[in-house]
Amino acid sequence: MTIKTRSRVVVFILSWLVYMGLTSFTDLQEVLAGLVVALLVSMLAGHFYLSSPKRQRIFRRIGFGIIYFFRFLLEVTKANWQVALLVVNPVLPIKPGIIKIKTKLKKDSSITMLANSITLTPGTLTIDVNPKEKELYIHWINTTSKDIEEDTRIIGEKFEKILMEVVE
Amino acid sequence: MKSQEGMTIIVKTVTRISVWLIFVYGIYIIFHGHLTPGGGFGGGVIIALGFLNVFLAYGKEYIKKWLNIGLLHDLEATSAILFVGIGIIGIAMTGGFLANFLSKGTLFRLFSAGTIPLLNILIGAKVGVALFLVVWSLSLFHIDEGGEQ
Amino acid sequence: MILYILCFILLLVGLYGVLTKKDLIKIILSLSIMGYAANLFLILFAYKNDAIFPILSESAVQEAMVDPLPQALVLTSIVIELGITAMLVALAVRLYQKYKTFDITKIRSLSG
Amino acid sequence: MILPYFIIIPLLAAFLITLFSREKDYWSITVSTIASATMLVLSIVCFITLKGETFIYNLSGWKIPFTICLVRDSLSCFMIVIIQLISFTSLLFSVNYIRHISSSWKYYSLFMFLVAGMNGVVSTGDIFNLFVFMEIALFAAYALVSYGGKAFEFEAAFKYAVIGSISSTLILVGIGITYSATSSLTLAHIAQVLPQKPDILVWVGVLFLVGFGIKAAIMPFHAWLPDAHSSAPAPISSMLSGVLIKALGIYVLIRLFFNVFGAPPVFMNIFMVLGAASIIIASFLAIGQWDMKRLLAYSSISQIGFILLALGISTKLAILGAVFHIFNHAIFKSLLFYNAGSIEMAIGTRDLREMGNLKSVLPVTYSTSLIGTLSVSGLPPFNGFFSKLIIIVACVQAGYITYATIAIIGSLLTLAYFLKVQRYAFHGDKLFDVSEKSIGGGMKFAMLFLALLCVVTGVLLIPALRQSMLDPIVDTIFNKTEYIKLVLGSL
Repeated sequence: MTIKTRSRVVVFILSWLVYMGLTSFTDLQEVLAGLVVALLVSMLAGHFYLSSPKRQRIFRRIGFGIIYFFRFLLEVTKANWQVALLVVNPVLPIKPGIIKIKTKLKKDSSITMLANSITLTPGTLTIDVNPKEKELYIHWINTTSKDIEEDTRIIGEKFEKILMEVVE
Repeated sequence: MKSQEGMTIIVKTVTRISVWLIFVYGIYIIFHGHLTPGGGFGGGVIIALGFLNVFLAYGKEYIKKWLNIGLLHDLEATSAILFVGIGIIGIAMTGGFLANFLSKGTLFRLFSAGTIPLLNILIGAKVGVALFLVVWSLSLFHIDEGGEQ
Repeated sequence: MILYILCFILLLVGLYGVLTKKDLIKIILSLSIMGYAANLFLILFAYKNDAIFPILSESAVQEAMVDPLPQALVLTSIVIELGITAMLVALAVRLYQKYKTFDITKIRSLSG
Repeated sequence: MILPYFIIIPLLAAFLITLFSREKDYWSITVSTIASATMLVLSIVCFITLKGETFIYNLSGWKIPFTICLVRDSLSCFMIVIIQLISFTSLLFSVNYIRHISSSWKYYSLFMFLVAGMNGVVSTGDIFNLFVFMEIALFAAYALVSYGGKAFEFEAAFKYAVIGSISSTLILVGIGITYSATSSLTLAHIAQVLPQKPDILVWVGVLFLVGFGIKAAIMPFHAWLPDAHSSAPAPISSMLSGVLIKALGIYVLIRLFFNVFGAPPVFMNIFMVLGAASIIIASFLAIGQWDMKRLLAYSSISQIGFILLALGISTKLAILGAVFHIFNHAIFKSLLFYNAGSIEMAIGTRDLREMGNLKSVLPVTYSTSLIGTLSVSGLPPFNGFFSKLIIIVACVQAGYITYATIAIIGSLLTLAYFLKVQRYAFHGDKLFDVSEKSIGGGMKFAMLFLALLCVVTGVLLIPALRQSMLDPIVDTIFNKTEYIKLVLGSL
């Protein structure tokens, strides 16, 4: 089974579930229509859902995914607090600037997740990605250092370690 | 910075993972046009936006590999002809253009309301393809070409 | 009443834009604003206080509904405006190809 | 039963053309010609079998307040005959003409949309459906005006599209106000309710007058017409000038202001003033033109002025003149645009100063154009004479001596600027090395056919023919309240 076929099967199941969720699981007509819809969608747009070969130890990865979710919530709360302090501070001690960090992640999806997590965290915003050099350009509201290694440690590493376990 | 066609890897990955959802939702809106708000046009627009999402994220060359543009043109015309065809069958069966000649079914079920769901599907195909083709044709213009004066 | 007046002002804003702007794209945008004002008019005519949306559903009680016909008309007119806007944009692109400008004061091979 | 086919056939033809056409244009020419010929035959059958009655056709088999109805009465059948006649000849003319621009199927598809839109406008009995069909026709018209692909064509099409969209928006607002006042979109229902509400009638009337006045290119709203009609390819110019401004402008004005609003006197006075202004100003503007098609375009505005003036007088005789002039103008203006197109194709210019002595090299074009010229300027044996005579006589009968004078002056000015065309284009001492072989048989046939019609359609005024052909139309317009009874009575 090639990646494309596997990807189509996954999309088929997912779209059927979503269609059923939008309508109802009990109606036979809807079930049949859902199968048609899922077939259509998986033939049309299912070919690029997955991009890498089969992975091992699926339960371990789901577990790490849950851990990642809570870690992410924690980081968002912390960053929210820091930005709130900056906002209410009458002096407004901010130092906005664009920095570059390096990442060790290899896959498209993990880099995307890292970039989006950084964007969702208040105070930082991913601007661009250079996938060849594994670099992320980030706008930071309070640039404390200009060193790439230091920035990578502060912003990237807290997500990167767990993401490594989840996706790679 | 423009090393490759399309947008950055972030947009590409998100599009890759989420575009099927857009299509499912668009088709759901079309299929339930006679039961809930929406219908052929709304669902067709959503489907066209799904196509455009891939188009913007991945660029022109990818679309050429992915879709058969000539086939889409044919699909657009075919759905319009089928629409008129259903209308003419209406004349033949009951005497009015677009008259409802199928059984109406039970209310609030999927297969009900006679020809209306069929027409909705045809309109959805037509709108979804046509809107995408409009933007596609506009993107084929080269802005620096064909100067006069 | 105030809503109708505001809607009319929106129509006038669009008309002002069409008549005074010098940029093809701005003219197209102004036309869209005019179209939206007209659509808003239609929706306002159908509005009724304390009325529900005009869709039959399994659990709904029979109440006063707003008039669904103008909403259908607005959908149709939105479709038409979409087509016209696409047409205008295509024409604007072709005009840019020919004249290398969007400024209508420089696009003048016809008089009248 | 016959009426919906005038919308279905061109739509089906248009989609079949888009579906099956490839590089060559044979398929599209075949399909569109067959469709157009079928509709021409059907329309004549439809007009002859009508005998002054009114038929209602309900779409989708529902009853009137819930559905869109098509109304088949003498006026709409008459307009349908004109549209089919001109579109058929125009299609024959385009087969050769369009090939020297491009041999693409898109032209024929758009042409069919144009015909479908106009047929829809004249046959519908629902005001919003009228708006939709009008937009279909206009959309095709915008695209066809820019079909040649030159810079000025895009400019003209853009101008046309912008002004057309403004007027469409005004019409849409008018439709909204109408609906809020009458709670109906069927013209007959509106006709029952609206004349009892004079304050709303004024608002709606002004909006519709401006909106459809722009489509009809009446004098203060004419700015788009000379550009659009002169830039379009010649067969499209003849469609626009010959039929589109009548189907979308004059026909709708007649239907709304006579049958629906019941001919309120204040609007009739406005009609007369605008008509007289159009006649005079457009004639003077036309004299100054050197571009042949532009001159013809200004002439169209002036002739529309005649029709509007006659409508404003609104006696029975004047309406007869207006109806007959609609028919005549469609024929001779299309003919003159074909002549301009064939000259442009032969020697490659539209500037009168660069032409000369074409009568020896283009005999068919010359002779037909002479007939068209004499007809449009109102010289006796041709059809234009009779309609203008009726209009002027009606003016005098109704006591409007000033308007009669204006009409006579306008007629003389028409003669003046068409003699200018004849003088510069066909006489003179320039020599051109062209022959009429470059003009195809279809083009020649179209010109000769319309010239023949110019000569013979004067017979429509013979009382026996007039009673069966023109009088039912006049009655439909003149008996304003009959429309409601006929439409609602024949449910």
